[in-house]
Amino acid sequence: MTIHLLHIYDRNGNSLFAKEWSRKKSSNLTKVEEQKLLFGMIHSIKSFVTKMSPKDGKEGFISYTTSRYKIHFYESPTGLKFILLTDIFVGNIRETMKKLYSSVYVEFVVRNPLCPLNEPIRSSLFETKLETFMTGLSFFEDSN
Amino acid sequence: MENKATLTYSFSESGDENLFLTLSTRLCDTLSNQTVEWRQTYGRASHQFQLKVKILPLATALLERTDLVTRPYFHIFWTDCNDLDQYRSTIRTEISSWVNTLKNYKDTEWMIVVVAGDILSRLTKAKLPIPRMSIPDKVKSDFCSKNPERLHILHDPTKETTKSTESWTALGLKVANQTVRCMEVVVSKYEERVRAERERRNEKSWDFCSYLILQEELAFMYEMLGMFSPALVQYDELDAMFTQYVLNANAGDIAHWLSRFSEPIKHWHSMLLWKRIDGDARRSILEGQASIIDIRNYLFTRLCHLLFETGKLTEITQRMHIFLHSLSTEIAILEITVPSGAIDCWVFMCCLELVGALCRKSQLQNETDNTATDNPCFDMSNEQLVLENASLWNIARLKLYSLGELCGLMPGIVTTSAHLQIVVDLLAGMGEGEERGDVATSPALVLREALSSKNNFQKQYFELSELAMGTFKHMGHFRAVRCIGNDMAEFYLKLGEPAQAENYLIDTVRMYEADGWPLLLAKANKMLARCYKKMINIRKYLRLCYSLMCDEMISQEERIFYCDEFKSLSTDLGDDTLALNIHPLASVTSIQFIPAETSLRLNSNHHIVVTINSNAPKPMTFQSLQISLDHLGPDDGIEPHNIPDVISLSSFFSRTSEDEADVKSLLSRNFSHNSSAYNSLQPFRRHKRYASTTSSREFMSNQPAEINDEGRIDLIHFQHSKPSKFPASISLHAQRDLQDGALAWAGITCRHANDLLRRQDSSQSQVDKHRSTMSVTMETYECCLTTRQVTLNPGMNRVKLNAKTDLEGYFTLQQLRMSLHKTSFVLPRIYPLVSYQVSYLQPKVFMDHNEDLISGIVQHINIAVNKGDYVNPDQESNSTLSFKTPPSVRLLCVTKCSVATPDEDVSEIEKPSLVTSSDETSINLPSTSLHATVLLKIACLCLTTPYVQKLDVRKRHRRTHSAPPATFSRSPKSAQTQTHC
Amino acid sequence: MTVFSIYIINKAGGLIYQYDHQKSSVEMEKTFSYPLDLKLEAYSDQVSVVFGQRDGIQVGHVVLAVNGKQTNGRKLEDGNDVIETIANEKNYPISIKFGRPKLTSNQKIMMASMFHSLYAISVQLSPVHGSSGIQKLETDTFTLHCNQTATGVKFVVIAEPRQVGIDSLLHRLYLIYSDFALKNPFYSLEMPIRTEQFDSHVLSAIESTEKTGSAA
Amino acid sequence: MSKQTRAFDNKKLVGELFTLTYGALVSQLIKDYEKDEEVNKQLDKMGYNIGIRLVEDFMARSNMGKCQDFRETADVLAKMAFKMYLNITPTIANWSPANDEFSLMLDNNPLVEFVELPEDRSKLNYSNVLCGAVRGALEMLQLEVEAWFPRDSLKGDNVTELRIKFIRKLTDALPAGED
Amino acid sequence: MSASYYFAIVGHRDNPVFEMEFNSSRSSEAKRDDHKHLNQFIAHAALDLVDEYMWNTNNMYLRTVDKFNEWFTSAFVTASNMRFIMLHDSKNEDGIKSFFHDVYEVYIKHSMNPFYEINSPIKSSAFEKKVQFYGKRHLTG
Amino acid sequence: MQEDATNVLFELLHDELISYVYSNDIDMKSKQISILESHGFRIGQSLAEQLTKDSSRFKDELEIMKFVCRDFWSAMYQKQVDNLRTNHQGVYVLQDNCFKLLKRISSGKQYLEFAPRFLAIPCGFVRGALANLGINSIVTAEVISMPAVKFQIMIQRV
Repeated sequence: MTIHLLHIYDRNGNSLFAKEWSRKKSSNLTKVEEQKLLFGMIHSIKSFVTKMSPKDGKEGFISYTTSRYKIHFYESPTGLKFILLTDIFVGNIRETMKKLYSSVYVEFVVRNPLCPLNEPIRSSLFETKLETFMTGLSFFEDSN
Repeated sequence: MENKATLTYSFSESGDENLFLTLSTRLCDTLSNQTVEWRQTYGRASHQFQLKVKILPLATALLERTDLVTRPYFHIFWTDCNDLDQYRSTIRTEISSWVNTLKNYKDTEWMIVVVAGDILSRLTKAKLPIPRMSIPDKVKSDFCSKNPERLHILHDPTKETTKSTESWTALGLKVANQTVRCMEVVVSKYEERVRAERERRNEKSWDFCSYLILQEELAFMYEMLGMFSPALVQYDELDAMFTQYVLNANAGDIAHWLSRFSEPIKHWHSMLLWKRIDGDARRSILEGQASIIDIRNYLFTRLCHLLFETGKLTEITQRMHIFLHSLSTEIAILEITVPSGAIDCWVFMCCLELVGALCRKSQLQNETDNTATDNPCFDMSNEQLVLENASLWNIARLKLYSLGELCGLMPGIVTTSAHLQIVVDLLAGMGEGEERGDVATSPALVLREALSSKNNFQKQYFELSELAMGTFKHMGHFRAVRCIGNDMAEFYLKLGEPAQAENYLIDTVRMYEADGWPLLLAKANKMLARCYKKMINIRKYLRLCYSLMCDEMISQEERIFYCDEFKSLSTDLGDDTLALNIHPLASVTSIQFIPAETSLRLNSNHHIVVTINSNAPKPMTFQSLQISLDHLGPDDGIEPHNIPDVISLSSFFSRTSEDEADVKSLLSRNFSHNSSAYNSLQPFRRHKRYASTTSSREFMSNQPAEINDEGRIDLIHFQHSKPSKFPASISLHAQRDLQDGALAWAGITCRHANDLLRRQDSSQSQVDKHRSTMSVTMETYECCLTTRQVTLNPGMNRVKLNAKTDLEGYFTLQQLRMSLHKTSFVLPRIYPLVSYQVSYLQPKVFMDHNEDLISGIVQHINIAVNKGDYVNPDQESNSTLSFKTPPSVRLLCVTKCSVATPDEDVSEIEKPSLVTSSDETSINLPSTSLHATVLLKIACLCLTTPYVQKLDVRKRHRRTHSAPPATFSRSPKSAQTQTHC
Repeated sequence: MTVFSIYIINKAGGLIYQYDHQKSSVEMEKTFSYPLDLKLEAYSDQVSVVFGQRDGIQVGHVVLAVNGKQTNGRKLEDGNDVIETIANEKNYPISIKFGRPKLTSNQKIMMASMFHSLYAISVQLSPVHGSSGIQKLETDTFTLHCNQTATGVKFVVIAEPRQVGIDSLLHRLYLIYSDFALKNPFYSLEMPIRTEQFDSHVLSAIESTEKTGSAA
Repeated sequence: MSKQTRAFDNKKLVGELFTLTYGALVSQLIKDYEKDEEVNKQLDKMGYNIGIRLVEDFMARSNMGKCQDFRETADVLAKMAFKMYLNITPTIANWSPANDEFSLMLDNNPLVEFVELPEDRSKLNYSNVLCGAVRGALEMLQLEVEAWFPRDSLKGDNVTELRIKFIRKLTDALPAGED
Repeated sequence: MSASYYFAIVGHRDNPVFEMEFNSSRSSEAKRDDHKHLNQFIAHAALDLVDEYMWNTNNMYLRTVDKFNEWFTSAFVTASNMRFIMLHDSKNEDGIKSFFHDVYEVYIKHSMNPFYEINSPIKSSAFEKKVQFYGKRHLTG
Repeated sequence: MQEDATNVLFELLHDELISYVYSNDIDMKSKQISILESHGFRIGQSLAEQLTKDSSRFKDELEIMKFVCRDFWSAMYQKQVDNLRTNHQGVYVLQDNCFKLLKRISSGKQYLEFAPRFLAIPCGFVRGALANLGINSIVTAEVISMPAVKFQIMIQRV
């Protein structure tokens, strides 16, 4: 199994952090455009889902799968959006995403006074912690 | 009193007495080399000790004894008989009669010692001895069939054979144990008695004294056996018992026997520590003659003795305090009449007595120290010992002092016959100082001596003081030293030798200042003041009066007193003057410009009102109040406003070298034009607290402060605070070190750590620095604001001064001083910087008109005239404005004239008329208020063909020569005048 | 187990067939006393609950009727503004009917084209080569399955997450589409499908899926 | 004897550490601003900054979702947040009729455990940081509220009351260039 | 005889930080001032001995360290070397000891007040009340 | 397993205090560290008072130092100092290899230039505690690579 890339957005759609592990194809877009596009898509999926939903739900959008990859989505109650692209064999990893939020983001961004919230994350400590977190995941396997 | 237990011996007449004597003595030695154990009842600790005995021939007198110490505890019968027949014939009967006599007395233990061996052989050289039955067996069967250990066979005692030694030790053991057992029995019986007696203690007939004697016996007994702690216990019990009785008495139930003590006391002998037992005291107790003092004395003496024996010196000294304390209180409780001073005498003597004893003991110890001995080594280090002595001396000193007062021995007091009478009585009561041989002279004698005359008293008093002081100093107990010093100072003052007193007093003052005890400080200051007054040291006296009159710690009356002192003496400084810091007398809270304006016009009259809060106890009138100014002329270059940076108070106050630098550099920048500014900052530099809590507001800016709407500037007032030994806040710096471009390390450093750490905080130096803040450096008052005869009432005062405006330039208020005769109170620096500017405004003429003048039509020209600061030298004549126009241009008339005051209100006034002469037209300008602008509208007409006319205008004053004309075109241009300014 | 609805979207993103199988309409009417402790706001011409919830009324529900008068967008039948009416104390006690917003046919068409573009974007954003678009979209309330034919027609089934046999249903729908739409002479391509047969077959396919978990 | 570490009541100590640090903060502000109002404003501002970070930590610890109802909000605040961070559980009281305004009653406010206000600071709301914190935290959950202290035991009131008023629900701003 | 007490806290710089008197019986309001002065005088003089005793033990309670006329001086030294000093004219070890301990607690609390500067005189009326209270309870009560 | 929530609160407050002081007017640039330190000092005093409540008085300097490294440290940072060294001339060096207030900021040199401001208050803590236990000192700190810190205590010899 493979993790392709991770995106973190703040509630207003500013990209806070993006990291690629194994990426075969790149959309013919600039980083920024791509990040915008991705967020935009997620945003409209969210509203799409709420409209389409036949019942009242809490979480809403969880993930989608195409023939070759899968997008996992987690939004913290404070509106932070974590988007993880993996191959299609990764199942429901909601809990993992939560953990990513609580034990990596909160610990090393929120609690680092030098990391302003709502700005791209520059802390290398965060990156290392994230790396260890990801590489530690059962379904992480660097397929480069 | 002998401290050996008594044994007796008897022997068979036939025997050889000398032999028995030697045997007896030998027995003593044997015993004294053996340790026996004393098993106490009631689970009290058991004691090991050597039994020391003396062996006396048996006598009924001895047997009669009932006390514990001298009564015999064991009896021995010696016999060396080896001849059966002889035994049968005489010895048996002798023994039996002996036994019978003993039988008549209870608690007697005895033993028969048959000496055998060498003697036998010696005696039976002649006939062959085939004794069928040996004597011992006979004796045993006759007397000790029941308990055979009552018989002992001593084998050839005079030989040094193993056999003999064995039998000796055996004997020794037997005797020792038997004796001790016997003692145990006796003592426990006795204790029963004591207990029984104690039970009776609530009966009317019961009497403490006799009980004391009774229980004391136990103590003696133990002491005899070298068992000191149990002995001690006896006295403790007695002591406690007595105390309890007194307390009960306080609570209301007075024991019958106690009432005897309420009789007036006639004797106040000291307790005696140089003999083991104070016989007289004991006797008087026995006879029921003892006063409470005697009893206390006696008990304490005994306690001390035993404590000495056990080497518990510390305990003695501790008990001593309580001892002294409790007696006086007990006397109070029992309402016993004692001539005043008696107790003081007693305490005095007791103290010296103890000191003497302690010294003796410690010498004794020192002697024995080097040679290892069984002497109890004292639990008190010499240091402590010395200290204790000191405090005893100190007590003695205090008592002596009060005695001195009582007996009129103080300097400056005439000794009356009444005084003498008191002395006589006191002496009578404290007994002859008996001779003590080698031992130091008795306290009684010392005291007699001291009370005998003023000189002796004084000598004695100083001696004690010096002793105590010296010791305390040596022990580093400076507070104690100062206290004594203070008393001595008082004494010297009484003696009329203030010079002697001064240093003591200064020390005291410093101490209280350093430790920060305001109340005590005030008191000390008062004394020092007295001293200086006596010394007629006006300067110093004034200083003290000054600080005292502002001291809230003392009563209003006193403050007023010092205030008056100050006023009356401030004239007496001769030709030198005294500059004092305005704090604490008053604080200058604010400075106000009236009207609210800091850029003033030349000669305009402005006021500066200073608000002063006075702490003086009553209104004070000063000859003058002045504020020194620093003046920068307009051409003096430096624009004080644009001295850039900002410095922090802490750099003023903390003493760190680096900050010194700050200040200096600051000053060099800032006050370059003012040499004394640096000194003028001194007082602030003392101030720690401010530095301690750095906060934005406390950063000292060198920018002049802004006035508020009322034109007021509130001054920051730094009250002096006690210098702390170590700054609560130290300045630290973030530091980063680059190494080949990259950050090597980051951290926090302290640039002047060493300066901070090196500084030792001797309160002395601290205080000196603190005090020196009293003295201030004076500005030069060449340029200053002044007002005379200012009276400050306690509380808020507003003082009005005239701003100095007769000089152009930039003025900074620097220092404020109020003068009272030869003294002046100075606010060393006015902060924040208060300054104002005086400027001269040139007269100006503006003139404008819409177009180039077109010929043929009447047009208007507007002219604005501002006289600026120009003042017309002679008032009555007023200035004129004159125009120089080409002939073709004609000024017709003034169509409108109005005056605009600086604050923009325009009022129309009566139009002046034009005065036209051949070549120029002039207008008499209306006289207006200062700085007002005159607005004129003038109709004019030019005749020649239409082209632009230039015309000249010139403002000038009568008697002035016309200035070169300034042309005027469409864009109005001011015409400078040449008027004298 | 339920299949909620079917969408068929042509290659241009136009909705050519839609069928709601499960009429899941949550509605509740309640009488309130002043003041109303639910926060209402009007957006996308509906008045909906933005904050506060009580006895079944959830955030996101919309006002369907006030005192029996149906809402029509932000207005009531009688033309009064809904929010104003509710804000006005005089109208209390007031009975309001709340319910989940139902998709109007317009909205459905919008949704369809929206999904169409999402599908496209998901292709573009693929981190690997040759990826299709969204085939399965999971939420906590439903799962969306999509099968795009070679010809670019999208068959979309929206069902409960637990529903099985969707793939066969999708396949079945494709067959039905080709049989009863394409083969229908009167049916013009890319146009909405309106034939009885089609409906009935779709229905049966759905039902069998629900029952057996297979559409065959 | 401190030979080996004594087991301190750590929670208590950290609490005290916090309280003291806060004290230091306030005293600094008081040095910097003459006006109590200014100080209050600063405190509120700082509280806000704390709140917006704290809420993340809170969410990470408690598996809470977004609040959909104000009563729920009140409960979570009192029973979870205050308990978790200040170790107190204020009582919820004084609901407004529209249920959009309530009070937290702090019977023992750790912030003021040791504090005695100087006389000249009557207008100071010592604990104002709490208002800011609550405001900040809720804003991150898209709830705009007002918070203030109608009563404060430091000022002699018998209880400390923190009032919280719902203003409006915020909605995510759409990112630029979104259809 | 009425028991009377004088209590003082002495700061790190030997300066008085707090003082208070306790009297079981009607205290003679006369010569108050002079009397206050004497108390301070004794308390201050005792500091030498307090410092002396301090090093002999590491208990906080030092018992009676000094004696001046009818006054005993007991002392208590906190771990932070704040010195509590008590003058008393009658023995009451236990009372004084527990008084010291209770006041210590109060002092600690007070020293945590951010507006109080350590070693500066304590002016808080709340503090006074508490000390008063413990005085009543353990000494004059 | 999860640390005490109050810690978080303290840390956030601590950060606020810092950023407040640093946001303050320019006049104070050089003083910011000192200001923070003096706050730490005051807090340190109080805590020392509190923590020594039940301990008996300390006999010597070293005992006090140990107290600071063990009890005081663990009260503050839930861990003890990793290493205490002294030159026996009044200089002590406390080494904390994972200092609580830095461990979330960086591991290594990133943000190193900001490290001092997070050490000012802790320095004050120590100095305050010591001061209240009768030791006048100057406390400085040094970071080469976060989160390890060396605190140096220089004691005033009286």
